[in-house]
Amino acid sequence: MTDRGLITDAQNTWCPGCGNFVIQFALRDAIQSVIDSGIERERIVLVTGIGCHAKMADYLNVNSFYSIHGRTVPVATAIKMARPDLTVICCAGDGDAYAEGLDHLVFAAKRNSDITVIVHNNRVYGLTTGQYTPTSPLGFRGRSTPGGTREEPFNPLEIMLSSGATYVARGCTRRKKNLEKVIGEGIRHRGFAFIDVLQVCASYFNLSDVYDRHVYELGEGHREDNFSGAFEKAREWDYNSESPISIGIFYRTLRPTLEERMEKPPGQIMNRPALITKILESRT
Amino acid sequence: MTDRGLITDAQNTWCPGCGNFVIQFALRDAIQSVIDSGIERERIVLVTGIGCHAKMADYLNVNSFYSIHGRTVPVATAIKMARPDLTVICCAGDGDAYAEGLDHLVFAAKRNSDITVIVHNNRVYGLTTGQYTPTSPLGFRGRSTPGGTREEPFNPLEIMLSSGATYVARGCTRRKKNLEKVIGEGIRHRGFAFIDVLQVCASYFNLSDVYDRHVYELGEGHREDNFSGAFEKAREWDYNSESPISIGIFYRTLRPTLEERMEKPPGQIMNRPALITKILESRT
Amino acid sequence: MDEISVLIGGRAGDGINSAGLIVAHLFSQLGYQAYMYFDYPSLIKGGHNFTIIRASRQKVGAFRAKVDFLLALNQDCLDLHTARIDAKTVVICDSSRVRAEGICIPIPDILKEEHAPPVMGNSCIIGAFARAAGIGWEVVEKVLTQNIRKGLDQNKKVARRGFDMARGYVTVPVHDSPPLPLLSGNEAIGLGLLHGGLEAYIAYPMTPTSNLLHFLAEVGEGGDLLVFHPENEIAVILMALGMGYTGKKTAVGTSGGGFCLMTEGLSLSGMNEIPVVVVLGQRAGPSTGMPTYTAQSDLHFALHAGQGEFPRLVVAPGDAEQAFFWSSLSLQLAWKFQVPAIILCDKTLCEGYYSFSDPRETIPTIQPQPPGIPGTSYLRYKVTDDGVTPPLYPPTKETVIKVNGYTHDEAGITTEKAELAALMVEKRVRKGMALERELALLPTVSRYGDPGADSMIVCWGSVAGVCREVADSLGMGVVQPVVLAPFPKDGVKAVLGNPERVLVVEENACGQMEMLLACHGIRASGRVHKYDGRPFTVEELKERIAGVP
Amino acid sequence: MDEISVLIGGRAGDGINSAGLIVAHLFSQLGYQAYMYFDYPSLIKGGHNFTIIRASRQKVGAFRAKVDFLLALNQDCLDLHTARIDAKTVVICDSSRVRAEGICIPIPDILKEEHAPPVMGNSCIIGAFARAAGIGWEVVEKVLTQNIRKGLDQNKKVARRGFDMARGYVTVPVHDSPPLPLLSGNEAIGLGLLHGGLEAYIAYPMTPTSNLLHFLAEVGEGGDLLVFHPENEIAVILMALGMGYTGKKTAVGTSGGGFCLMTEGLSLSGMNEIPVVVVLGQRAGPSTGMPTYTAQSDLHFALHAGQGEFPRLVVAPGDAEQAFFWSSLSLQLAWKFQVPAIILCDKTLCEGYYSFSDPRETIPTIQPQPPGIPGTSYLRYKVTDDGVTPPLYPPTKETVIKVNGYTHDEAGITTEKAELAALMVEKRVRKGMALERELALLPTVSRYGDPGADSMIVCWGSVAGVCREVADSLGMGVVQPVVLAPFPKDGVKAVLGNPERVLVVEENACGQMEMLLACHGIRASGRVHKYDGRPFTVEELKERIAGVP
Ligand SMILES: Cc1ncc(C[n+]2csc(CCOP(=O)(O)OP(=O)(O)O)c2C)c(N)n1
Ligand SMILES: Cc1ncc(C[n+]2csc(CCOP(=O)(O)OP(=O)(O)O)c2C)c(N)n1
Ligand code: SF4
Ligand code: SF4
Ligand SMILES: [Mg+2]
Ligand SMILES: [Mg+2]
Repeated sequence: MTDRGLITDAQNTWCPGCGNFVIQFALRDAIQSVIDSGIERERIVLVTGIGCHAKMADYLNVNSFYSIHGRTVPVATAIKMARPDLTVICCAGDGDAYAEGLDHLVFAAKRNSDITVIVHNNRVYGLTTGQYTPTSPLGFRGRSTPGGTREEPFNPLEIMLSSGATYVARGCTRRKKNLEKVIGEGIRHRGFAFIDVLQVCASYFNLSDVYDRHVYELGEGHREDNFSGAFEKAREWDYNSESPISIGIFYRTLRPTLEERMEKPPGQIMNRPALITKILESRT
Repeated sequence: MTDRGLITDAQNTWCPGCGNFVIQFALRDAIQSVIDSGIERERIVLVTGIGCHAKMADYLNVNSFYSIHGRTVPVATAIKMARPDLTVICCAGDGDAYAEGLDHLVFAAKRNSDITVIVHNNRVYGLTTGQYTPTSPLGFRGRSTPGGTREEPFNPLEIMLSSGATYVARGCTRRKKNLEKVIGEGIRHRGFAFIDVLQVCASYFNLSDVYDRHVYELGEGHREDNFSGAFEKAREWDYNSESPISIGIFYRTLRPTLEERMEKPPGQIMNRPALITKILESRT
Repeated sequence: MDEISVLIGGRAGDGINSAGLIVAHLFSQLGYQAYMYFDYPSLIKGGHNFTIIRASRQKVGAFRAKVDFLLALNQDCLDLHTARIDAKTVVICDSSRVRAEGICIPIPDILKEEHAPPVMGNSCIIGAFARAAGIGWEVVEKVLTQNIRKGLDQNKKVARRGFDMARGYVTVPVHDSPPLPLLSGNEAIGLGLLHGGLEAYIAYPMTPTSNLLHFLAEVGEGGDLLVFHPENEIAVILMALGMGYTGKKTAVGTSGGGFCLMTEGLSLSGMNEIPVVVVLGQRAGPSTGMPTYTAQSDLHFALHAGQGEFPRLVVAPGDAEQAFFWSSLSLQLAWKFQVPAIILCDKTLCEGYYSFSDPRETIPTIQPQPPGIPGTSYLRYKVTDDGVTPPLYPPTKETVIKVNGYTHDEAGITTEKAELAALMVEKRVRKGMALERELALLPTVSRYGDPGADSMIVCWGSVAGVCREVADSLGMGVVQPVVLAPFPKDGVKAVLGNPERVLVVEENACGQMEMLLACHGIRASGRVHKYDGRPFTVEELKERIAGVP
Repeated sequence: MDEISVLIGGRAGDGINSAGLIVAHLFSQLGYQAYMYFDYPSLIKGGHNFTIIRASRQKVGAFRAKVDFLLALNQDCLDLHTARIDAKTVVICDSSRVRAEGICIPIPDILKEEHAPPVMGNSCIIGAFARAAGIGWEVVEKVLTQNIRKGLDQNKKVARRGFDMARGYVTVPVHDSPPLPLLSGNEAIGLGLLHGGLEAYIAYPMTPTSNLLHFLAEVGEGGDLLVFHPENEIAVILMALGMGYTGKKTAVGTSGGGFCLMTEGLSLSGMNEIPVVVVLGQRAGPSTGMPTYTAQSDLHFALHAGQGEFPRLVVAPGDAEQAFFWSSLSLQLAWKFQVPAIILCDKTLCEGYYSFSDPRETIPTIQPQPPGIPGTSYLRYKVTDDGVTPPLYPPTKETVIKVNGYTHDEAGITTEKAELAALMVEKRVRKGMALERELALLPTVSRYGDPGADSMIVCWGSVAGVCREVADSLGMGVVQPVVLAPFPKDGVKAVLGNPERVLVVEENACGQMEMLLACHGIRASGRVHKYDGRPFTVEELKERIAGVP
């Protein structure tokens, strides 16, 4: 931990204009505010997948686990389970979390593991030079689909709501302030927090204009604790057609976290030699 | 293809009282009616995972691909993609399709691959002697969770609806007639058909009483083409608490299938030697 | 009568495994060492299950072709095992279901009279067996009391009825050695891991290691062991690495198919230097194969799984004591050198039961790596002489700890620089060498039989038990490398000497140990392979060895 | 001037790869054989990318330490490559960004005047290079016309401006050999697969085989090739087996991490006997490693991946012709023997470009397996003499076709019977032997250099190119086993003879080929390893070989 603050001196290799910069600063500021609220910096752990998004592990000067493609969530779940006193944040990609490793995301939501997953959803595989992902629109011409994809995107918010996520939000790299808020709230949320971030990929899928045109913030009227309302709101935009795109916190509720449920009643600890001896006796 | 009909002479090793028998006969009858409607038996392909459910591959006298644990769906999708003239049916387990291989299920729904997936949802790992699955209730004491699970089940219907499935149904092995209907309709459905079958496991999780008490058929009033209604209906029971459990077809709609979209315009075929020569020339 | 073999068989669901264990405990009480083989198909109810219990004054880890007692709960059991019966074999059976000569007990009638459920038929036949073998009722009573949780009194009653209906054929001599515990290989591994300091166990069920999960889950209910069964094996290994990142000593367990799914995580462990112990239970493959039958066909897969090159520890214990010993050491060594370790076992070992002589006093404590120095200049991958970096785990005050599966610099930041990449390759290579040096101090190669014999058997894993016995009777020697990576080449060569014949005995078709030996310049002159999922019997191996030119 | 080397470098996004290809095509037009190495880090924009194009009258598959021309689009390119410059090197650069002696062109000014976008700076510097190398304008024009899709006229204009501003330093002699096509290793593999009858290609993107996916996806748009990119590599291999079940000849492509996820499917292929070809592009590991840099460190993983034992074909081509040849044969052989095949390549081969001499006339057609006889008595796993069952695919009239990853009987129904299990193991073993017999008729081992030399190099994969060249200059011989499994032991021994020295040259740290040779009784006397992700240069390998005692 150099005292240089939250940004390391690793050379940044994102493309000029990449939305990842915005996520980086929003996340840094969110982490800073978590630190300011009294959580020591060494209690923060960042887990990343593989892809452009994942370079965050090199760039943020906090504990980090630079994992493999698609596998942020099981690592993060385990870290939290092993050490509930840590604050665990994942930076995942859309290829990473929605294609390669989707199942883990569903299970983290189901279990209400108290981690925060930020999906850098640029709707394309950046680092492998522009193939379609599960949130690319129908007909997207990427390098693996030169004639256009033959499938509609899915809506990650719907899937997360259906899976039991207790915090479901969307941000956009064209709206840094809102982004910082949804990330900060996500980190503070007790339970599984999911944040889909519509991230501009300057090189392979620059949707700046589309987002500028359609993105709007969920208003005061939106009730975060209403599942059906959240679900309906999530369905307003299908990641395919042009329509209004709301950002903000769609849903927030509380239920026991995995770590709370796993907690052992105190006083159970038995020393190992005695335990082994006891078991051997029981087998005699 | 012996002329012994649709049941092979392989020795059946399911436990007495197992719900798999009911699925077997319902599926056999559904297949028979498909055959009666003019589809040759050799056009039917059964793909199974690994688990008690999967023994169906040995027991039904049709083409079969006995796959590995969790991997019915990609095999089935590919078979259908390669030969759209085949009718492809998966028998999967709940451990199989909801834990080990959940992602494939979501993607088949997203793509609207024209296959039928029957999940033998006994809410337990049968063949590995009784561990919890993603649909076991909170607190289930299986052999890997002697103190009870620490997580709520998820609702596969919700997830499938959110993923884009165009046919979403539930059956129960305590209601064979209805089961045969939802399976038959599923097979006939053009697009991805998902059927969650509440299957009694006589040895590790016998919920016959619970199902007998709570299961009821969706009535005439239920509109299959209404997504919101279907979703709400799916949420009536959370696979955890005791409440009414509806069976039948929750949702049915049509959208282009993957195979339709992948179809090549005719006349594109080029012979290989000429193709290779052309490419070599273009690289000179 | 120095040894005795008992077979008990019936349908799945009849509790054959527990019945076998009770018989084994009877022998334990009489001062014998026991070994139990459990044979079952992959189904839940019906089919045919059987166990063979062999008791001897010597340590035993194999069974014979013939049995002295055959306890048949159904006709199948008699029909399927006629080859195991000879003139001396006493058959004890349920007269309502089996037609045989011997002790025929009307089990259903007895159960009915005692208002006992069908599963207690076991106890009845065991009672009859005890009497036939001249085992005193008080021994039966004691063993039942210790091993039966539900319905003890009723069980005792039906056992007594069986006991009373039989007559004595032989009298198994009683010895005054204290009874030893009976452990399955899985339990021995679990206890060894606990001894090594296990703090978390993550697994997705898969035969033959599911019972290790079940065992540790029970342990975890009562103590400070974290046990978790997640969605699949990919999650399993990644969770283990997450645990390891926080310093929790973690193991996972699986079989071949699940191990496939872990290989990417294994390679990550090699690169990010977070240790993990993988219990890999072999079974008959390829693919799903025969899930409940044994094989030794994943040796090279275990040695080479995962892309790229990184040091790893692979051990293949052959019995319960070795399983305990090397499970403890695997965990300790993996943690000391920050490498993945694989405990390569098989169905025979995992699900077999062994009389267990507590090896704890013989297990060396591996001096753990000293921790790193906290602070802003901590480097998670500091390059050191022996390649091992003093570790720290989050949260550590003022310290940022970065682990990374990309090629990285000392701080854990991604790099693509040629020199740095080479430096880090060499760091990992040196770590492997340090591990090798540490292993040189440990009993990595076991030997049995005549050390100076002309004819030597090389074997590995659970087959050691039968090889030991056969070698003794044929005047051969046995060399069993227990550590397979880093391969103790010098140790094997030293123990092997320069015999006329080197026979490699393996339960596979392709000769995987033979190939490993060849890599290290050790040539076999003959080989015995078996690949039908069933372990060698003593007689079979003897005959097969005799047939090798 | 028999050969010439050109380096062109700039930032990622500057189109360095395409620029290099244009230079290579210039040489092709002049009657040279070209080889191009492309070096880039794992990022999209910025950083430093460069290619080295080497042209020669001889077939060439390696580059030298020094270059004759250095085309620098930025200062980095000069600073990072000073070691490649010597007195004879001509530097050509963008004078606005680089301070150097040589030909300095004010590229931005020219682009501005021609209203051309920045990426056309390439064409400008290529024009200047052409002039400096004495390459006629008509050649430049022709190559630009053939290779540039967008903005050809503008490109020509800026190239001409560069051409006009430079002066001639040398004149590359023109030869009258007809120009050869330039293919990347990936393209050669793709075309070879198509030649072998490829009907479907499934892949999830992963360097260094992503471009094979992209290439075949383009091919698939225009023709009857099914190309699909699913959710992950597990789906990839299972989809391939689904395709194979219907008879579609299918291949998949990946690198180490993705291959890990395919290993369970690979083992299934071994058991259910549905063939699949896996293109496995090695890169620097372990784990994510250095994704865009090369390695030869997955040999044993490829040989042993997947639980259980089953025959497999593993080939490691060393250049574009071998890639084409063996990709075609891999597909044909995999289908004939119903086994999985692995084409083991590496980043150097996959993403390098080679002048390509169409090998089609030399590729034998493998006689396919005759189909089974349809009908109710068809057995998908009929046991035959050579272990291969005549296949059928659904839908086949009146025929039920059952494939199964469990141990199965001839009909494909699960079995746990000991005899049947052994029979099926033997069936698969015999299949492997039949494959071996077929391979004995094929050129499984390549040799170069002096066949009777005292000193022999053994190498594999892309390293063959540099070894060949170095051996020629040192009077050594080279043995390159192209087939690695079943290992052509006799072929290697025959070609190797009995030299004084056997040097194994590999781009890894642990000597994987050396270990494989040792398994087959072939001992190396020395070794040269490189493991920093960069291929050997000719000079480096020469020097390293000289240094081996
Ligand atoms: C198992 C595996 N498969 C494939 C890859 C190659 N790969 C690296 S990054 C990437 C895609 C990244 O896309 P995404 O997750 O959307 O991240 P982005 O680059 O867009 O931020 C892929 C396929 C890999 N590293 N590991
Ligand atoms: C990769 C892998 N992991 C684990 C197993 C072991 N296994 C076989 S069946 C099974 C569970 C089956 O449960 P489910 O899918 O619910 O099927 P059921 O037996 O209940 O029908 C498991 C875990 C396996 N065969 N492969
Ligand atoms: S490729 Fe796209 S996501 Fe990746 S760094 Fe460039 S702009 Fe960002
Ligand atoms: S264990 Fe359960 S699911 Fe399996 S066969 Fe028996 S009753 Fe059926
Ligand atoms: Mg992305
Ligand atoms: Mg189940």
